[in-house]
Amino acid sequence: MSNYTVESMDREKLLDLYHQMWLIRFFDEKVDEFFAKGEIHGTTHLAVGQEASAVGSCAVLEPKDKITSTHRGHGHCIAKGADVNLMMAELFGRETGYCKGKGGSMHIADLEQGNLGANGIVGGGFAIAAGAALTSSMKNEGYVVLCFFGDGASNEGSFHEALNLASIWDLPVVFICENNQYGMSGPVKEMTNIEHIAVRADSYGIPGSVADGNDVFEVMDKVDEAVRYAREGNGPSLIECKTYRWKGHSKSDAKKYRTREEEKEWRENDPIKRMREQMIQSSICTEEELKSIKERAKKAVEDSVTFSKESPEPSLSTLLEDVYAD
Amino acid sequence: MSNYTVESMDREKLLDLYHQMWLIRFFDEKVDEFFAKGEIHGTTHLAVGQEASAVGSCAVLEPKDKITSTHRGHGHCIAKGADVNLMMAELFGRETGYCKGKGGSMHIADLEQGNLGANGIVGGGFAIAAGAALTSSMKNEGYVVLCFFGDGASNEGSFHEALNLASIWDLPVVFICENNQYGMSGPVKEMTNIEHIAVRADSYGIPGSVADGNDVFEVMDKVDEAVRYAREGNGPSLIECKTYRWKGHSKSDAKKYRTREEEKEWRENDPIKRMREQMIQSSICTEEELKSIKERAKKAVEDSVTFSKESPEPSLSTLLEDVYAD
Amino acid sequence: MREITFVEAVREALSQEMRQNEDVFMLGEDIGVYGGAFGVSRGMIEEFGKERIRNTPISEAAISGAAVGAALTGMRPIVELQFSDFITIAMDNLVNQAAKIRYMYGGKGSVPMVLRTPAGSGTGAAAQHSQSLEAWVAHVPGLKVVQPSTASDAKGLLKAAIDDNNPVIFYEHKLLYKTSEHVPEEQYSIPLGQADVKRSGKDVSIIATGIMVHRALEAAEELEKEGVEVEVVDPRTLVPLDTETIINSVKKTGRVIIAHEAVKRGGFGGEIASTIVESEAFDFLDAPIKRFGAASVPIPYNPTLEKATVPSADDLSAAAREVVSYAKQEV
Amino acid sequence: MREITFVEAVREALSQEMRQNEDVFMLGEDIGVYGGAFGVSRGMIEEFGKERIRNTPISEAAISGAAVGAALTGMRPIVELQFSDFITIAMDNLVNQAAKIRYMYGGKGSVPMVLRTPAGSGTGAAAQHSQSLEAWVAHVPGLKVVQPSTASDAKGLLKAAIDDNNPVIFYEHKLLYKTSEHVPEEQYSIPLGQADVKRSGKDVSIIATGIMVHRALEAAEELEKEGVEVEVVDPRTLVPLDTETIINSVKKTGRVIIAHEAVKRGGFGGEIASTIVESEAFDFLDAPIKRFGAASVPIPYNPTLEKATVPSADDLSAAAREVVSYAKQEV
Ligand SMILES: Cc1ncc(C[n+]2csc(CCOP(=O)(O)OP(=O)(O)O)c2C)c(N)n1
Ligand SMILES: Cc1ncc(C[n+]2csc(CCOP(=O)(O)OP(=O)(O)O)c2C)c(N)n1
Ligand SMILES: [Mg+2]
Ligand SMILES: [Mg+2]
Repeated sequence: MSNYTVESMDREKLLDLYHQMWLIRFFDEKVDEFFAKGEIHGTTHLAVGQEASAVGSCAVLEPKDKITSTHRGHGHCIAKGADVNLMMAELFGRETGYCKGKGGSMHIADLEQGNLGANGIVGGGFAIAAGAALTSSMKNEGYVVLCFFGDGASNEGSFHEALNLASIWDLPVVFICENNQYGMSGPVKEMTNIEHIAVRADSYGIPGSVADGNDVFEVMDKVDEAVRYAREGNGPSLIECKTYRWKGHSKSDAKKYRTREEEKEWRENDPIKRMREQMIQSSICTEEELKSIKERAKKAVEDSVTFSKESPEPSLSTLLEDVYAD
Repeated sequence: MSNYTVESMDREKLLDLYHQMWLIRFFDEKVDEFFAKGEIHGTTHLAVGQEASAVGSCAVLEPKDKITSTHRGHGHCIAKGADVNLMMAELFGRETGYCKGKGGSMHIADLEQGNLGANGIVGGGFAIAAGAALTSSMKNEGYVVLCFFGDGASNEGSFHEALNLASIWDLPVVFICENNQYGMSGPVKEMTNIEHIAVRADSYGIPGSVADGNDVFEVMDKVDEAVRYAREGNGPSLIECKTYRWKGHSKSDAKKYRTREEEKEWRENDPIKRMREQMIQSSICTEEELKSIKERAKKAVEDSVTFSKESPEPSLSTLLEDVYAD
Repeated sequence: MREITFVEAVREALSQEMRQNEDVFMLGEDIGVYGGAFGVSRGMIEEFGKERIRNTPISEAAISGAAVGAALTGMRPIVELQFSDFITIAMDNLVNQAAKIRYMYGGKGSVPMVLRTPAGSGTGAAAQHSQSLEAWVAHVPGLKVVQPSTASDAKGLLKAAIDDNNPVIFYEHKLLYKTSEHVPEEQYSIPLGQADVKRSGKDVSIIATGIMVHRALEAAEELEKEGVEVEVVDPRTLVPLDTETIINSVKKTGRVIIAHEAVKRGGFGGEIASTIVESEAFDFLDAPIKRFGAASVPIPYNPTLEKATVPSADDLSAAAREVVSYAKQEV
Repeated sequence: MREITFVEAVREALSQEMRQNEDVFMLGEDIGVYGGAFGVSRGMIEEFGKERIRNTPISEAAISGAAVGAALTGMRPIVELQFSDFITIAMDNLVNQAAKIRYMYGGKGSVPMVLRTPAGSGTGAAAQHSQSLEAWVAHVPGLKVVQPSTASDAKGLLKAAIDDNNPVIFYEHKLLYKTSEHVPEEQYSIPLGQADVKRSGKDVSIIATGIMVHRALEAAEELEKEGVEVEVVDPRTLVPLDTETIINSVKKTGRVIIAHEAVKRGGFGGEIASTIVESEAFDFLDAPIKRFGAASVPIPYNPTLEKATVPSADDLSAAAREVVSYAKQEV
């Protein structure tokens, strides 16, 4: 049963989600560009091609709900309501960035919007998400935590321990595996001996399901079900969103571990295109409208670069600050 | 299909296994006694009541096969052919002990018999077993590794990582969960949300099965099948042996987490009694014979105490030795 | 005056805090009806219930990580790590998450958690259950590290640790659990970063941590008979470290012995010794610094070997005799 | 004379060893067709096949533990840990298993494995990908710890590490990967435990590890212009530590600066400084010891902040100027 369809959904909400998809796409394309130019340094992991799992998952949340994100976290961050100015400024290492320039791409957090942070440690978010869900349950705060992670991360021991803990304590957390087919260069087919990561749910006696991760509506359906289940006190679920990252793993990746053909196939399965086509088909909006939304997203990203470049570098005096809380 | 039955098995082998069962029982009872007296120090974990899983598992091995053991390791060690004199001497901290008095109960290893060692770290054996199996596979040595572990250990991340690794590399290792219902005080029913640990095999695409761990014949059947499977290059399996430890977890345990009634029930399900009854029933041997085997085991343990007490303490000069290999 | 044991003092600190602050809770292996491997939480599940005394699976990574997540979202979790040796499995959550979150996030968020854990040798538990690894965590910016040596210090420092808004690693030495002394009944706090002069003297300073404080006091009694006045300084917290008290003591006595149970090589004693020689106290040194720690071996099982691995009161007395043989400079 | 980069030197050492010893193999994340996160194993899977260049899942505990098991049973595994920060996940296998097995087993068995891992800051990878945690493993009896500073040292030390019958942690600084120098083509071994005097001088000793060797050499060039002769001592291995060479240098110059990139607090510099003051070199010291390490903060992302976190060549020059201002004693 599909609850989320173009027809049944609120138009404004739909357009907003469409905007988010583009915002993520443009944001990460822009980061790629500035990385290539050497104007952004360090390392970064882009979610181009994976927009639907982030947007669809966060779309069904209430504002009080929380997420934990990954090294490939810009998409989750935007979908959870972050300000792209502050994100981009962080990537430029500026004082105005989310982390005052101290964190960079892999550590952007937006606690006010309930984003508990990206994480440079693969598998680092599992237990943190469980802990945040524990707070919700102990304090009766009623929020649910979405824990994003990759196919590669599902082979970390932390996956196992946290899912088991969340299960026995009935914690309100939804584990969302963004299976983009590779953990860096490791093909999921070689790194596990199973067809679907989702089957691992059975090890913890929790529901597991597979979603077409490039179909924002299907993602919404599956995640919504799991979120309700969690909110009602039934405990965690595991959802696997099948998707693909278009770009290399990080800045320098010759992509020898996959074929150009496979890439092409997946590019045709573009989650934004698919959403757009559904919206056009149902004539809920015009091509013009959609185009202007896309332009708006593009502009927001352009503006974020301007904002960033105009922002000051952090002063050296901040180096020793922020280690300990008072 | 049962391959291992009183009827089908070699009589000498059967009697030997029966002897091993008693050797383990008496050994651990004796350790308990000397612990209580304060003549053995430190800590120790007794396998009384769990003899069949150790004996049945090791019974199907070839001499070249290996095992990794746990903190509750005396049974595995004996079943893999260790000399109880050297074991007891180790517990007494003597120079003649397996580890020259440096290891104690939790670190007895008998590399010559293929026992890669007990382990004080719960879950410490999983990856080591996988690694030893990797050697077998890379060097074509044809041996299989049995990895013993407890129900509690199955919640460690190391379980997950090692089973996945063993699975994708088709390593010849059999993971044997001795589910004695508790991890220290944690009831397996509260610490996991599943009926059988064995279902976790599905997460790695490997065979999983449950055995009555107090039935030495059933254990042999299940482990034999898995060992053959591994030896033929098909990879790992997971076997769960349901059993029970009669004693407390370690020296000081008020056993508040379980009832005396439950203990009584399991004591009636005594693996030694069950083996004995089957042997008597099939009249493969007389009560007299079995009694003398039991006496022989008892005597061996008594002798091991004498051996230990007569053995010298390690000299202080050995303190700094054995840290590094040349 | 009421005397209670170190175990009771820790339990009292925990219980008093839990009675007054709903956000404080405990999680760890066997801390429920079993009462914890060393009996610290005995009776607590009966008082506080299983929601707040959370018995966990054997999953050190999940326990420590869940504490981070709970702390970041408003709880004040206290982890009992059954043996400090198992910190090897919790390191990622402590070091890469708890310690760094606030800084990485540019000063947002905080991780007010305590990880309590029994450490040290002397119980025959051998190499994997007897280590003193506090130097690891003391090396990590973002963590605080506490090592109480007495029941009353334990109580006050634990309150301060729980009240602190940062991740604190709190070491409890197994051999100290049964030691007892007067401990005030009411709640009190001993600030982190305040060393305690356990005995004052003018001839030689022994800077000792944890169980070594007691060995140093023994040595001091011994030397008193010989007319030598030993000052025993217990830093109590390695991070923050009260360098001022240490330096003042050295300036007074001119002779320093440093002792911890942890392996000497790479132990925190090197940090203390270096801090002294880098400070103005360097000019006051009348004798080379003597530094004690365990031999570079895993802790052996045999009790005689085990004992010989770590510094004894006699080692400290002998060292004190040696350093006082150096003449005192006039300053 | 042939010059190759540090990366190439490491790869050459690995390849030469693998060609002659069937028991040597590699395992790690993305070391296959990807060639490793820093390109070290590029081309190796093509030469040695995927059985011997084993691409693993993202499972640091299993990788390190499987290496222990393989080593214990006759292989000589080399683990590539993608970033040294992830040692937090492999600690149990390194510390509680690899390091202790031989001792716990009373001298039976051995664990001949190498864990190679890129460390250090300077690449903008921020707090969880930039640490220098060698002090942790140097504190653990049973492990050996290598920290090469040049391509040719890396090649020779790596051969020694692979040939060693004990677990060896081998640090590779990311910023050194692209540095190049003459490296002999044939196989050679540099014994573990042999420091190298990278530059000889009579006025002040800088004991520097890893990347700091280069900063020290820069400082030395700077000071040469001012007529000050700096001696740069590179221990190359922390365990075993060549205290003799260090002490001799100090006895010669009477002035010591110690520098590592790791956080100063609790870093291995404290061990080195203490070793010096505990030795006969104490009497030769003409000035207080200066010790450098990173500030007590997680490594920040912003490049300016990042750079300011760790000691610079200028810091070392300034310190050298200061210590040479102390008059030299006659000895
Ligand atoms: C503990 C740890 N191991 C390894 C890495 C290096 N690393 C960063 S991302 C990555 C791949 C992660 O794969 P996956 O979980 O599938 O996420 P994806 O990158 O595909 O989004 C690896 C190996 C890391 N950051 N942390
Ligand atoms: C990593 C680690 N965590 C905790 C412990 C403490 N401990 C020792 S045995 C044990 C229970 C293990 O339970 P299980 O695996 O079921 O084995 P059993 O004792 O029942 O044989 C615990 C918690 C340990 N030794 N190592
Ligand atoms: Mg992936
Ligand atoms: Mg059990």
